[in-house]
Amino acid sequence: MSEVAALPPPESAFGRFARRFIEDRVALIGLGLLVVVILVALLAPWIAPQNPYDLASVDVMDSRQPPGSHAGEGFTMWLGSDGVGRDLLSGILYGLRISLTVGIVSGVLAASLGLMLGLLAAYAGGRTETLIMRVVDLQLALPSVLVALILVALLGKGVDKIILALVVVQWAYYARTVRASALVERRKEYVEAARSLGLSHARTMLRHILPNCLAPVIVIATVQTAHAISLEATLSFLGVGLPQTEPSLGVLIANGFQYMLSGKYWISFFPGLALLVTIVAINLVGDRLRDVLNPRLER
Amino acid sequence: MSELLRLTGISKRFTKSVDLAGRIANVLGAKNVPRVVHAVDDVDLVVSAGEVVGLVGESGCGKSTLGRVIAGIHPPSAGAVFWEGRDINAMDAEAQKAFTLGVQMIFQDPMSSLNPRMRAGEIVGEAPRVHGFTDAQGQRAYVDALFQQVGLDPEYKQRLPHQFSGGQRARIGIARALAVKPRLLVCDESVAALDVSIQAQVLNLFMDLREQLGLAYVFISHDLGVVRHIADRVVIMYLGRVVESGPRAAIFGTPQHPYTRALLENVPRLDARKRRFVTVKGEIPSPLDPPPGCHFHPRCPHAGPRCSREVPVKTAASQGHIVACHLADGGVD
Amino acid sequence: MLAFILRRLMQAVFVVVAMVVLVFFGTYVIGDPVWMMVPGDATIEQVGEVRRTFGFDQPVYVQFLHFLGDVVRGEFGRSYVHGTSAIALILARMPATMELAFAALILAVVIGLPLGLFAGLKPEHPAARAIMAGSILGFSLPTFWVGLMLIMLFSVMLGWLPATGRGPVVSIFGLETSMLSLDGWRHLLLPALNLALLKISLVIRLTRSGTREAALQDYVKFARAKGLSQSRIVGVHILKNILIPIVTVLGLEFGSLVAFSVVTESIFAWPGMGKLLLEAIQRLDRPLIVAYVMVVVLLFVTINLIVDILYSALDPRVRLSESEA
Amino acid sequence: ADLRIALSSEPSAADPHYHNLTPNNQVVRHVFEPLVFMDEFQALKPGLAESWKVIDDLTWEFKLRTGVKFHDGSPFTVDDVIFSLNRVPNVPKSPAPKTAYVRGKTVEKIDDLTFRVKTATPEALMLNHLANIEMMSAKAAAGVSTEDLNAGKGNVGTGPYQFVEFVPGDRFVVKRFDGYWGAKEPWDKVIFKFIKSDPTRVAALLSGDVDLIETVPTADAQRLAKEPKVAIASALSNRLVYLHMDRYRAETPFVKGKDGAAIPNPFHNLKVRQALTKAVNRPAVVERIMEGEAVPASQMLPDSYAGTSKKLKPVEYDLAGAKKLLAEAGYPNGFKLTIHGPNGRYTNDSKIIEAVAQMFTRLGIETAVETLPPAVFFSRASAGGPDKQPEFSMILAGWSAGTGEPSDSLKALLGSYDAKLGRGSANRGRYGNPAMDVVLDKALATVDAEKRAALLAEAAEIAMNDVGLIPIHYQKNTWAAKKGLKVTPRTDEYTLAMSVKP
Amino acid sequence: MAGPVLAVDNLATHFFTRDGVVKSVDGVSFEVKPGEVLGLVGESGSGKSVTGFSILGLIDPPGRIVGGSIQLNGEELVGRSESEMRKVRGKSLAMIFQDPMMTLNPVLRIDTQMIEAVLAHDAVSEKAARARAAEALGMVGIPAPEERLFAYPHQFSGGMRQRVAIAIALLHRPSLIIADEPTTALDVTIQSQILAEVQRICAESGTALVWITHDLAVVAGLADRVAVMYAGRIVEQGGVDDVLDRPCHPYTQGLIGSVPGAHPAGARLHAIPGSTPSLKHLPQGCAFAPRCTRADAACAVAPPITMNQGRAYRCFHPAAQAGASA
Ligand SMILES: Nc1ncnc2c1ncn2[C@@H]1O[C@H](COP(=O)(O)OP(=O)(O)OP(=O)(O)O)[C@@H](O)[C@H]1O
Ligand SMILES: Nc1ncnc2c1ncn2[C@@H]1O[C@H](COP(=O)(O)OP(=O)(O)OP(=O)(O)O)[C@@H](O)[C@H]1O
Ligand SMILES: [Mg+2]
Ligand SMILES: [Mg+2]
Repeated sequence: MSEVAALPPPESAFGRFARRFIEDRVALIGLGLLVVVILVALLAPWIAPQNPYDLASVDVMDSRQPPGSHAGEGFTMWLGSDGVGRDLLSGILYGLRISLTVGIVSGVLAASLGLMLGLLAAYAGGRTETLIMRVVDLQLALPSVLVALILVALLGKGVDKIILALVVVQWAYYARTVRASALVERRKEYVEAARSLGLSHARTMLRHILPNCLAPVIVIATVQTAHAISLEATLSFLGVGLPQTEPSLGVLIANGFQYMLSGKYWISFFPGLALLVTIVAINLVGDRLRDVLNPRLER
Repeated sequence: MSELLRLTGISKRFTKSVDLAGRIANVLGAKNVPRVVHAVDDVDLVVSAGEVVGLVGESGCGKSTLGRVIAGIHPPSAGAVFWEGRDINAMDAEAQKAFTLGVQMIFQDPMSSLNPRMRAGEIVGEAPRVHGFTDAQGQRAYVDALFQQVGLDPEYKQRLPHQFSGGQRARIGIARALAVKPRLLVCDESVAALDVSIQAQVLNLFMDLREQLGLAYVFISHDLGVVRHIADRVVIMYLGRVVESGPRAAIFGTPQHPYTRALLENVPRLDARKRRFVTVKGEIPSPLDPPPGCHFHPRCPHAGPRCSREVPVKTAASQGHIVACHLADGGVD
Repeated sequence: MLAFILRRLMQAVFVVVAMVVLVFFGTYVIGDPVWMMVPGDATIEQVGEVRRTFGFDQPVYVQFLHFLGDVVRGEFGRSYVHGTSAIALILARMPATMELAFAALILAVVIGLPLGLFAGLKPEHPAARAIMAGSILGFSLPTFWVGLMLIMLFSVMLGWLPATGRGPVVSIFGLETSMLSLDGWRHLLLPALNLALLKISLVIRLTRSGTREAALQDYVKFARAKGLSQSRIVGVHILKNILIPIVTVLGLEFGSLVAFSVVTESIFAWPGMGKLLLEAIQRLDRPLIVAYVMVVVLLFVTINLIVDILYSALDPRVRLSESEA
Repeated sequence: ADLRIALSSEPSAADPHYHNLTPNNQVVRHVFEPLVFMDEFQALKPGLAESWKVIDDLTWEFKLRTGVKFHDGSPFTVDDVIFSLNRVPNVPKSPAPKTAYVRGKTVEKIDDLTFRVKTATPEALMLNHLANIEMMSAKAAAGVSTEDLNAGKGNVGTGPYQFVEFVPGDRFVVKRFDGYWGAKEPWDKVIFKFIKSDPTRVAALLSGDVDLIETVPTADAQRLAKEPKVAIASALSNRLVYLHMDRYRAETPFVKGKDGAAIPNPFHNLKVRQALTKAVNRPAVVERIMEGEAVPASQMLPDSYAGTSKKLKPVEYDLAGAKKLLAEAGYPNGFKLTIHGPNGRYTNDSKIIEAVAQMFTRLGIETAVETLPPAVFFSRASAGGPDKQPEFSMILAGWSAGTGEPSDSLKALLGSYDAKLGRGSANRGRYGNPAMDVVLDKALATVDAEKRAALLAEAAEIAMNDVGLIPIHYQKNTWAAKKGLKVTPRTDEYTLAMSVKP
Repeated sequence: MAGPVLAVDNLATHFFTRDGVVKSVDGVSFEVKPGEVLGLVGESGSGKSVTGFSILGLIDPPGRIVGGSIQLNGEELVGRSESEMRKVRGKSLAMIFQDPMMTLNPVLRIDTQMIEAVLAHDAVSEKAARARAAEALGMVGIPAPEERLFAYPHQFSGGMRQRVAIAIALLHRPSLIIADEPTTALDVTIQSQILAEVQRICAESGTALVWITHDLAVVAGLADRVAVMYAGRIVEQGGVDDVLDRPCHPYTQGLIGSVPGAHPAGARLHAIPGSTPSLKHLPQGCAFAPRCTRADAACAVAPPITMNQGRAYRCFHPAAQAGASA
């Protein structure tokens, strides 16, 4: 039929998405930064001058050295060293790994959990929904410090534990968001079409509703990932964060906190800067995602 | 023509009950009452094989709800649905599936009725694969055939819904419904969102499919022009109730119910130039709080005291022509 | 309306009960509070004595039953450390925290709203982009870090504002506040700003997206078609619409404001209940933690109620009796 | 003039007998006074009791100072002493009562200013104990509760300052008592503010919010010393930071072979313990972690205190020697170890552990570090294991000798664990050495100061040569004040307005 | 006879989007005389609304009026500043929108929205403004207008809201109202109520009306003259009887042929093949050529306007020349 001519050339969803994404220069910079940060974190063992987690190579005699000093083992500590003699550059590179892992893994887990429960609440309705949403309320009212402290008490410190704590603290946000959008999606006619085509509840929920609830999840995921990273820093500051000897960025900052007034600015400043860059990059990407994924702003 | 679907005494109520907190508040003197919408109220309907039934009425009168009951999406609150003469609640799973697939719905909004994240080919091909109409290898050919049947290039299978025009989306919706080999299509305002020129194409497609596949339709529309064009029988609804039903010629030729007459008068027509618009007075009442007796009486020019007291019963005005009005049933006084 | 409030109360009761049980057993597993009470050089005998005094030697369920008994009697427990009524301790500290949180909210709105409006009305303007980029900083930097930076800059280096504590308080209508004196505000400003930073970013973002969305609505176009001035359209038509999500979200966020006051209060030595909670957690002062949680949950419920009422005042389409849980 | 002091921790009440903790004791000391004072070196001095004498091993006689008045104007008499000593064990719900200080003591009134104390067993620490009991007014404090005292009711002492107000979480305020028996204090009013966060406390001083801060963070001490506006005062404290090793289990959970397999507890081997203590580079810890705010430790208290051994010197850092010892002990390749410790309880605690872990790792012992919030740590370290035994294999902890002499320390930290005798109460390594117990018990029953001191020194030598624990350093207490204030530093960590002169 | 209320000449409004220029309105000319009703019909996306908004100067970036002139009562509107335009809008030139649910601000009371519209142009007291608002509500058939002023939009049904919008448009007795599909979202009975109301008011006040719709039947009943738009251009224009009974342009013919009511029941409709083109990728020459049965090589150039006995069309192969002369 002659309609063919009238149609725009086919473009995959991803292609369209990517095109719209890169239209914004600031977002591109953010994406570039994020890629650099992730690369640097991945390559840390190869580019860091020191293995900051190996207590045999960290020497307390090197502690509190200003940027550019030489370590006992000979290499230059470009960003100086922290209170126990850890090379800050190495500490930041490795810390970035942990922080990103913590942020991303807790984000993914919390998102999955929240997604499932939020979806279920919206789809099932009735008592299931009431129950899930009450637990969400409960979760949102529980101080995160307390949750983390209880979990640390039960399980001990560690990356996995902090991730668990962050998941426990954050899943409810996802559940709330997903439920809200799933409630909207559920009323759309394509869901009725699926029912009328005799497709099962599970299939309708997972194949039809779920993909359409992902956009807001992705958006809050970027914010929550950034938030998780800085929350981990706060928890470390409050003494319930990650282990001392394998510091994340948050631990490095928290440890440097006591030096802030002493003139040894670098101990907390450089990790802070790294955290800032990471979170800004994630948020720039997230902001753009929000715009790109928001159908209402798509003219 | 054999009977395909029969509805008897179908009602659909949406109830919002008073919860515990509300009941406690009532004890304390508040007045929380359950809110009930009689979206569909005691409707009888028969659809024969290959027949087109037009369902007409104004916004909120329960057309879509009735359509959903027919399509098995909503269970009715009261009444029975018979599929090929058998009560669907008394059927085994197999037969029930045959009913579910045998009635398909085509929706008003071509955009929201297509999953925006699925490709056209998938949208059409999912259900037949799940239900075993075709297997993974055969799916391609199966879907291609459907695309051609509704006048779409199979090339478009890889596209997402937003990459289609309104008319094409409507066609995908039709192909999706046809994919499970239905016998009855419920078209809920399926052409209302389309431009006239595209609407004409889709109406033509419906008529072609009817001829080729012997499909029956329940054609929901508020556009009397469209219904007059396509329907064999017409059902007029007002606030959840059927006020008049009958063969097309009877409804358009000798309308009995004052509401039907008002509707017909109010329809703008190409051949009525610079006319003075005469109107039914008043607003459409809220289905939450419908007027007593005959729902139409506050707006009816002929209303009498009986109309606000008694619910009119269905009377046969002629063969197959049924009207629910006191005028046809002993007067309004 | 009545049913609505009742529904809220019932939810609150559920949340409070669940929370109290969770917190009670949660703090039980953290550790034995006796070690945080006795001095380091206490003898075994002394430790045992204190344990007996407080009933820590009994199985946890017995302790819980005792606690429930206390609650039934209207007594929510005495702080292990302070020896006084836990609720009273918290209530005594609550005005300071509320004051901080409200000051932060005010700052968030006063700073965030105009910036967000500007960014939303002129999304392509360089200044708008700068505002948006700057707003990212608001939630990128850990609160404790920013807090100290503020102290360093404004107190130590510039000497403009005091570094710690609350200013002189005045009591009006039984509520203590330091907001009535200049010195009070001087003390309040830094901690409130610290706490508000995150919310300022949030308000900027909400306002911007709300404005962008509202500006595309037909009613704005219709208002222009009526010949209204830009200031009336923005100040009345757009603003009133975007206030709805802002009020809702800020209401919800009030909780996180109170939660994060834990950090701000310890940095600025602000005598609020966040600091009290942190100390209670650190010392495993269970009655205090439980009481805190109870008070905070009730506070949230109240705030949410207020938000809902405000919401219905702002948005006439919403009627309280109908809004679902 | 007013004096504003920032304290690093908050008292839990204004009741002097309620909670026996430094933060409480130091603020109430302005209002209430004990019979016996401890000076800045924790040496005992006449307080409200002017003089005393030992009648026999079980009886002491005290004479009260004349002309002492309570803040309400009433005179201070023996009745007040009896009232106070009786009140101590009867403070309801006290989280840390001072009961132990009065246990077994009966008071006999001779006249208004003279009384005798009888004890059940010889009490060498009579004066030290009395130095911890504040005298309250029998008239004003009769029947008042802790809450009343917090609110100011009956909060009447003999001290140089009068109670004004206590605002939990914020401040504790006292004003000068003009009827004070001793020298007049220079401050009209003293305001204690509670600022827990270290940098904030420093900032408060630098910005002029306060005049004096206690517990100067080690990181800032050197900087503040150079600051022209600020004067620093510091004294060696009675606090020891040390490592305890599991000495009661045959296999200890946090020690594993290099291959991860369970191995017998190596800490039972003296050579291992010696190797460990030799491997700790104390000067490095003091210099690099504590930034000079500590002194390497050799025993329970610095040897300036009575009862310490002058023979014990901090163990020299000797990695090669330590390696040799370890090899001799049968661990040429070392083993795996986890050190546990609190974070945020002692100055730089987690960093010290990390530094020690580095040192042990260099020795060949693969050391991991796990620091826990104090609330978690102490409960597990004291009774977290099976049948309520200590859980960990090696811990870092601190100890301050409130009595100003080492007997308590030796008894609690190194005495063989015996719940009935109250020995080894803080012995979380369950170290036990009968030889030392004998000497210590003898010392505890000896009232004669000199003889006791000799015995205590001997006990310390026995335990330290046996490496019952690994001492690391003694902390320094540092105060920083606005230039112009003269601060007398104290070894007992107390921050008193009486130590500050313009 | 007085001059036209509105004279649009060769109006062109383009949207400069990231992926190309959208020529939404491209050379549109028409006139409206006092008291006259002009029906502007066309399919979705043909540029009807943009034409209306251009007249009010309500085109937002990236859109811009790129050429032509708009004269209201002889005064040029194109090129006026925003503040000058504001004086015209709502005063002598009013507009009603399609979706009555969206045109009133949901969070403001009706009186607020009406009074502000009065005060925007007339310096009267609030009381006087309120009286005028109530009067306008009464005029559009809303019972008990004084009380209804205190209502919020959501308390009104769709038809009532559209009446309120019409009342707001009437507040200053404009010389021209542009109505952009104001009844499309309404039910049949309500639509005819509104149509009747509008008809009466225009007749009484002599207000001219541009009625934008895609429903030929509505135009048939209401309009004096009809303009048919396709792809940003007016392809045919003339008296309502002329255009509907004797369409010249094949597109007009197609439109009429697509209306089901005009056919015997059950017969196939004369649908126009294909669909409306994207305004971004318009073919050279006549935009309708790809869908036109009569198109030939000549159609590769854009047809100019042909004027013929008060009718105008853009086509090289008009159908009803004979009919026009008959
Ligand atoms: N899920 C539901 N819950 C509550 N009420 C409902 C629900 N679905 C429909 N209703 C109510 O039932 C009535 C009939 O609705 P329905 O959608 O069937 O009307 P309709 O005739 O299709 O109207 P329209 O022409 O606007 O599509 C309406 O008042 C509607 O508000
Ligand atoms: N802001 C805009 N940016 C880009 N293109 C626009 C914009 N507004 C309108 N257009 C384009 O201008 C063309 C004409 O739009 P217009 O709204 O005038 O159509 P219409 O005839 O009113 O259609 P409908 O009957 O659907 O209202 C459309 O193709 C549309 O895509
Ligand atoms: Mg419907
Ligand atoms: Mg339009």
